[in-house]
Amino acid sequence: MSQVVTPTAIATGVRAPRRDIGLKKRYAAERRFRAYGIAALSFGLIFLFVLLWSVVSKGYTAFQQTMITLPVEFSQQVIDPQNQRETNAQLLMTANYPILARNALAKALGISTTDRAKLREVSQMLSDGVRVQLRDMVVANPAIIGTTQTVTLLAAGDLDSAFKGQIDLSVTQENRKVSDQQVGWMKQLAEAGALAKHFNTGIFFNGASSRPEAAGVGVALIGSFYMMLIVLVLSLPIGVAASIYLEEFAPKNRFTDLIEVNINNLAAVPSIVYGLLGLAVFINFMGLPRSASLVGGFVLTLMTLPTIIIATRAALKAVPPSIRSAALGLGASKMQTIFHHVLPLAMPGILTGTIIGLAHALGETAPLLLIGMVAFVANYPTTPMDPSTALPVQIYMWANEAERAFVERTSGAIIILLLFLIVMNVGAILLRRRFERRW
Amino acid sequence: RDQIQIAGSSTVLPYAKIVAETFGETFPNFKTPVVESGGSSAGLKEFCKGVGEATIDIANSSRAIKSSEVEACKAAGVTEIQEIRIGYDGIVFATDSSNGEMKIEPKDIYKALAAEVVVDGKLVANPYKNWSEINPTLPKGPIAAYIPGSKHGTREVFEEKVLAEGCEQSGAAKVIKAAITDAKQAAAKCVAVRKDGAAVDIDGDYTETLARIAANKTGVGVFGLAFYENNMDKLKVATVDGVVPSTETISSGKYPVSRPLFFYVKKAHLGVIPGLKEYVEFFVSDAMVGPDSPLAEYGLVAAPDNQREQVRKDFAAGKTM
Amino acid sequence: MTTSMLLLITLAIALIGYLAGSRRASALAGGRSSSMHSRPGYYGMFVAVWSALPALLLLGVWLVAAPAVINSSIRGDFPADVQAQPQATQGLAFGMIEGIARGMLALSPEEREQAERNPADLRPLMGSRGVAIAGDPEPYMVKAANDLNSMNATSNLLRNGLVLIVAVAGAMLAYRLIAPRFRARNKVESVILASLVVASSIAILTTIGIIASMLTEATHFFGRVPAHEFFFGTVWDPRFAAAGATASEGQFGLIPLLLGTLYIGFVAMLFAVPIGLFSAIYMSEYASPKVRSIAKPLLEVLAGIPTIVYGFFALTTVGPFLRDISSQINGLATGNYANFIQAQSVITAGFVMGIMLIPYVSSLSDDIITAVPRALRDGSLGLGATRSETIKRVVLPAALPGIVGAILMTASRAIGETMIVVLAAGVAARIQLNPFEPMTTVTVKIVSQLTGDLEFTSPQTLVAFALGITLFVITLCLNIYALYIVRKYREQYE
Amino acid sequence: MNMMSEAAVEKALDQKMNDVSYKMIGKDVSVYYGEKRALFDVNLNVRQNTVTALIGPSGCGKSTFLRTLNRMNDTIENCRVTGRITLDADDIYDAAIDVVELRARVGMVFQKPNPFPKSIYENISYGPRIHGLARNKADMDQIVEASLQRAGLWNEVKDRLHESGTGLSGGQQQRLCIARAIAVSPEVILMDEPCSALDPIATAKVEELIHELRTNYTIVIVTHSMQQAARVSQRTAMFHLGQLVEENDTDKMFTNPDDQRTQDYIMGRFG
Amino acid sequence: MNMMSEAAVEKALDQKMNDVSYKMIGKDVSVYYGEKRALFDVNLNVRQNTVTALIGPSGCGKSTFLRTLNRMNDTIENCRVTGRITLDADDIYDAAIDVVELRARVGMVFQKPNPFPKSIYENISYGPRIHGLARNKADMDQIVEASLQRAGLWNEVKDRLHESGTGLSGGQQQRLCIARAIAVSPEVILMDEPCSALDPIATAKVEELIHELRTNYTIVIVTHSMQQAARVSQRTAMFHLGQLVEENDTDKMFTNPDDQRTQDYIMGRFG
Ligand SMILES: Nc1ncnc2c1ncn2[C@@H]1O[C@H](COP(=O)(O)OP(=O)(O)OP(=O)(O)O)[C@@H](O)[C@H]1O
Ligand SMILES: Nc1ncnc2c1ncn2[C@@H]1O[C@H](COP(=O)(O)OP(=O)(O)OP(=O)(O)O)[C@@H](O)[C@H]1O
Ligand SMILES: [Mg+2]
Ligand SMILES: [Mg+2]
Repeated sequence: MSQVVTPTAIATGVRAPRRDIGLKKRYAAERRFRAYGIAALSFGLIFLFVLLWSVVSKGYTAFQQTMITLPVEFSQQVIDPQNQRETNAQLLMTANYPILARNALAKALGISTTDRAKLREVSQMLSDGVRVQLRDMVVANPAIIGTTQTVTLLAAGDLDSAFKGQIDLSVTQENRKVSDQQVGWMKQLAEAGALAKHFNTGIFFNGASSRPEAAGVGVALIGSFYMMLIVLVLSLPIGVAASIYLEEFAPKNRFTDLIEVNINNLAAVPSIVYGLLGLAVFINFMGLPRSASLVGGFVLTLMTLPTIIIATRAALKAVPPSIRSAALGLGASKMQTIFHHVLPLAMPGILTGTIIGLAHALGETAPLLLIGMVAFVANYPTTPMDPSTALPVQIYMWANEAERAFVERTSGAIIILLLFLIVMNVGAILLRRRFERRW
Repeated sequence: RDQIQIAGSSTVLPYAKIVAETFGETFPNFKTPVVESGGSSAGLKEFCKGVGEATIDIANSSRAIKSSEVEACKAAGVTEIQEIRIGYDGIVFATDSSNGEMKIEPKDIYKALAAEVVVDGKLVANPYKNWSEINPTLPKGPIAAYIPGSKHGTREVFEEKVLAEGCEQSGAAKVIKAAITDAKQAAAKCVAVRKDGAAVDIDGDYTETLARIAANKTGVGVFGLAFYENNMDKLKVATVDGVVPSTETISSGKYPVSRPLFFYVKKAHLGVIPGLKEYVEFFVSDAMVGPDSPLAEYGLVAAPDNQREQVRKDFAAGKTM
Repeated sequence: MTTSMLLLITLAIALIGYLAGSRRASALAGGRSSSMHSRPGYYGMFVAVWSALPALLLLGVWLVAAPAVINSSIRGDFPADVQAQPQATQGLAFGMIEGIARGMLALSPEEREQAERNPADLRPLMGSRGVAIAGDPEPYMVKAANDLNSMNATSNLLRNGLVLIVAVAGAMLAYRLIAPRFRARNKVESVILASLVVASSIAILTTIGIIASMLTEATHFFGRVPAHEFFFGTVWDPRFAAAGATASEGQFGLIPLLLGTLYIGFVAMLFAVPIGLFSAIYMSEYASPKVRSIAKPLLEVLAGIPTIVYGFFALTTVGPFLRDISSQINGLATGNYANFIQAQSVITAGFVMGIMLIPYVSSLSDDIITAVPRALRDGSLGLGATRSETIKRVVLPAALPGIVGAILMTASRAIGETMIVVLAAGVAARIQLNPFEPMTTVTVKIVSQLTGDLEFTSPQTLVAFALGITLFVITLCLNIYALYIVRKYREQYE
Repeated sequence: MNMMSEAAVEKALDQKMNDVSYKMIGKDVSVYYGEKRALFDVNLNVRQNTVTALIGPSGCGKSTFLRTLNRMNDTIENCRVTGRITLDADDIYDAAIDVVELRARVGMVFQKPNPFPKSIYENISYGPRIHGLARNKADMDQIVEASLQRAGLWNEVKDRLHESGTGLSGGQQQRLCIARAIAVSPEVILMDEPCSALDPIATAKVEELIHELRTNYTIVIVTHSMQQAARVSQRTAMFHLGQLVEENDTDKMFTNPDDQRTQDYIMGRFG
Repeated sequence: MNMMSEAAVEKALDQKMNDVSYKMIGKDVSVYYGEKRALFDVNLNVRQNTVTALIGPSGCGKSTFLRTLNRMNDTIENCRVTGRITLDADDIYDAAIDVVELRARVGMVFQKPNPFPKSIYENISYGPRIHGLARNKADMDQIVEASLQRAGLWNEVKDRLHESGTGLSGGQQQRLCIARAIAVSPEVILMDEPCSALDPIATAKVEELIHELRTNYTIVIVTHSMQQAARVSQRTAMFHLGQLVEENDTDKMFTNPDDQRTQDYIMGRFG
């Protein structure tokens, strides 16, 4: 076209007509996409809160324990009638201490010491743990024999449940563990101020016990602590080292493909199989002791490794090659390039893997089953070689207990586990935040 | 090693725990034994690994050791095994406490749960949908029974003492025997459980059964007596053949569904592992397993006096299997 | 000198070696470190490695070998009648000797002499020192215990001497090698590389260990039950054989378990992957840093809740809820208030497991997405793409390898999960396709067969091992396939 | 595109320039990166169908200003823009404005080539696809080919359209990015040193492209080459230390600048 | 550095050039990217204390050749190099050679600026630190300052040494990379279009730097600007389609090239 165009024609011509680029639809899609994101995130968080709520609402009562404060007469008559404690060291250990507590309680309730039937019911109100409590007092200070001391004693688990309103008192007496008589006494004592709820320190520090009121997660906490320490100390360096080798050094061939697939596959191995492995390798072959947190730590390390390796490899892959070229071009060795530049950039991913891996390891029971850590352990472990349990194990075992009082304690133990989890991960989370950078 | 190591049945575990704890308190110079859970099978397997410090001392079991296991033990050097029978575990049927009184007979259970029942003299796939079709005292609503999974020792007892019995009572056994000549297979048929979802296997513990009943009020669950006694306010127990389950009725043999509980001791470890002998003696003493003992209070059905005495004698005499 | 003391001293020698090596390298460089091949620190590390590594290896070998040697030597000296006893009994006797030996060390010389003369006194004597002896020792045991103590002492002395000599010799040798053209960095790096290889080989060893720990038992199983019945059987009922079936004690059909595993895993992924991925996208691309820094760790708590808690949550809350909802829906639709969702069902298990798996997808994907360089986003935004288009078409494809890794790991976890399935979907092995009905998985059966009350020599228990190995092989195949897919769609940025 | 004779266009454009119509107007534009201020009250108008060159020493704020024109600064976390910028009289920083549409209308070629880690074909087709500019595969093929042709890359890559864009040489990547930008036919094209990695012939080709595009589009180009600025632009703006020193007709600028600093810079006397 | 008068240096260098001493010798160098061959039997020698310019159209293999000289090609997955390249008579592709040492001796500035996502200071100090070139902090500060000065970046960044290197403008990033490379004082410096994003003044500064460096170092530079090649280099090599077309004294090359293609390219007649 050679026709001359007027300036105005050009003016309109170049003012390109607004194209339809489907904005409305695309914005709807954008909003939808964003909404999906919000929905997904809220969904996850809501469920977290529902879960936490269901645990906390059931479990917070576990941090209180009903106790009875009584003046207890350490009667020479009962403890050491023949006055032989100088000569017979065993005597103070084996004396019939529960009688002391029972008598004290009976006295407080105004029950004659000859009413055998009632005394029986009275003694059921106190925990069997009073034996050890009173014994320890006497052994520590034999001088209190013959005196009267005010002692705060654990109430029996059933009474504790009744006092917290967890036993349905409307059913007939025969169908529950506490009798109407006992409930009456309980109310009487509560009014007098002798029976009250106290903060339950025992749940944190006591070892396992078949008596709910005296049971605690002390041993499990230590066991979990040892195991997590071992898992962290072993799996993080090993996992990162393995990932670095596989991602940065290993020749890309069938064999390394096989290793890669194999590691992915290890993540799919049911955790109990790691228990079988631990039993075969660490206990039967290497001769390490059963029920030891050392073995548990090793087993959980093996279980955690794939998680850390997969996360680390993904993070290493995501580091742009230009960073590697830059460092290599300056004469940094490959090792230096990786440790100085690539690894710090991959750190958030590595830490995520660690956080998730450790969280998984902390909550895992099944592999511990076969190496003997799902067990009743009353004594504190002093080293990782001693028998101990772990928090999830304690939860698992309490969840299977018949007594009502264990129900709230199970939830209480879960709360403790979650607190442990949070404390354990806080460091990693803060560290991860420091390493995160956009560029 | 200065600590006794025990592994095995989760049914025996609560009793073993109580004994272990009391043992630790009563004998302060011995450490409290470690009691592992993990099932009779796993416990016996560890038990039969061999003799020595690295192996466990006691295996708890909710069933008697099988001859093949004794063989395996022998092969590994565990030649001397002492069997200790600690008492009985009662198995009860219970439903949510909101239901009415329940009276059942084995044949009711059989009809409700068998894979095939006899209707008009013929074996047909179980047609029953509601409890009321079988027995009006049972909960009103669709049949749902929570029975121990096949991994549990209790299942065997349930099959033998309830299903097989019910099979007999209801007359199905005759029809089955008529149809199938092989006695073993006929017996198996008698105890086969329906698989349409009415009978639910529970591989977990009784707490799971309890939770399931709480979620489904018309369900009937199978529990251990001890567990039931701890949750009486939530559960309503069923009479079997008119007998209410209790320690008395079970130990007297009136209540039919129960089983013995055991533990096995490695004789070679006696006198080597500190406290082992004392532990066993403590366990079998009347203070622990007698009718008035803490274990009985928890729900263990004490063995008759003479049986307990026999157990103590056998142990003292070092009687092995 | 205790082992830990020896360890400390060896490390101290290595440290000294490090310092000396660096100093020497600095001195050789004479201020111009470019005349040296490597930085002085590398020379130092070279010396340290040469001093510590062989010494520690020696120590390790010694710690393993010496007790074995001593053990056999002591046992060799047992009286003939004891030697005639079975090995296990001898082992127990040896254990007792070790106890006595330990006790001996706690005694004073006079007491020891007295004890040797009078073995009967030994037990109470040692008991008073807090050393428990199993039974009354026989005379030969006291002597053996003394031998044991002296042998241990000699062995320790020898060990300490040798380890220290090796440490010092290694350090000196390495020190003498220091020269300007000596490639210390390469040497040190090859040691690091070797340790990286060792670390990766742990994965291989784990695999070998897993297979080995299951193989013998699995073969026992296949010795009792024909393989075809296991692999192609459609009924899982390990206690009973159907009428007319083979003689083996039950039916061990793998198919229903496998289907259940895949089905429940699939449903779980159906919940976890979209929720996790969208959470990750939202956190990394839309949310403010503050929201992200709170939401991400919170989601990670989901991964740390013990699975039994999820299980009970499913059992007491989710399952009944779905059941009741379904009966309401059914009632409103048809007037018949019967539930079509069972309290235990594939969907319950999948749903609850999906919640647990959210952080596995979300956290890792979030990291990977964040690592995608800004230039790519800018490129897309600059063309007039909306944010979501940029994410869908540029960012996600670039982050795909990492995300797929995360998803694979999630799937793995789904397959390996037990407790949730037991409580949420039950243990009934069935072949069916309705997601509202119960099913069960391979792992559930592995656990329950392993931990049951059944005879441990029976196929009912042994089948757990066969299941374990089979699952291992199947997931391996799935992973190989996944790798193949990932390779095909890989996009490398820059 | 336009079928007019070249001379006619030239004339029409010149006439147009007299009654000056502004495509984009920047008023008191300041940009801050966190605390740091990178632009100081820049008043710069971009004329329609004109090539405006931005020159100035490295780090003076050229890219920053360019990025304000299509709000690419939004993506930088701590970046803040004040002042007013309009496109066809709409304030582009207005809440009502649609960034996506804005960016579709104001395209950009970045200083560092940033091809997507996709095939060459997908790199080009990406924009047209999201904006729905191609009705079918043939359409798209045609757009891809035309864009690559115009960016002078077609011959080099026509056999490897389905290989990754990241495997190209530096200059090829840059041309790929140019092709990618023009494939969506924006109204305004912002080019940040489009020829920096190009050899003279490729440069000439791109300059020719710019020349050709000018008939229909408005172009803002950052360049370090005075020669290039002189060759391709009608207006030139000179930045220094975040300030707009002078904006003028290119001819005037290079022969008789108003500002001493411009003079000095062009003569190569400071920097 | 060198204290001789400039004239003396010039003379010494000229003398030197007569008895030609080669720093690097490339013989039959071919490079393959997977199936694709990017270089065809290139024979090119790099003279000591000389600036060698590589020119040629985009995509002809200049960067590829440059990268073979310090084995940066090793890092590209499917890249394969054949032929022989020596540095001071050592075959650099020999197994016995230490790549790291090689790269410390043969430094490189990349075509796309790639600063580390660390502070500016750390970007520069990284090289000296790993090579132990600074005895203490003061030393290091001095190296950092000197390098930035020489790259002409000091004034712009001296107040923000501890801010991220990725927050710099394109040209600043490029100068940062130059500073980073010279901070380790390699014997040979490979520069891939070091001035592509630089304004004329910064370019002049870099050229001055090159000139200055030549007394002690050997430099190979890829450039698209014929003028720049003419200004800074003594030898020029012309590539085309992966082949070395001609290598010659720069003067001769730009006045009277042996090869017709060189002539055409310099005249801007093909590409
Ligand atoms: N990683 C790679 N994979 C495949 N091909 C590549 C790769 N890098 C470069 N090439 C190809 O090799 C040829 C030479 O590339 P090279 O980067 O050496 O070009 P150049 O001369 O530096 O060009 P420019 O001036 O554009 O940077 C080009 O055709 C390019 O597409
Ligand atoms: N993301 C950022 N954060 C902080 N400061 C920045 C950022 N981007 C640029 N700057 C600074 O803003 C100033 C202007 O940068 P700009 O990129 O606009 O320069 P330019 O004129 O494009 O330079 P060049 O020609 O080198 O590309 C420079 O001092 C630069 O360091
Ligand atoms: Mg710029
Ligand atoms: Mg190049």
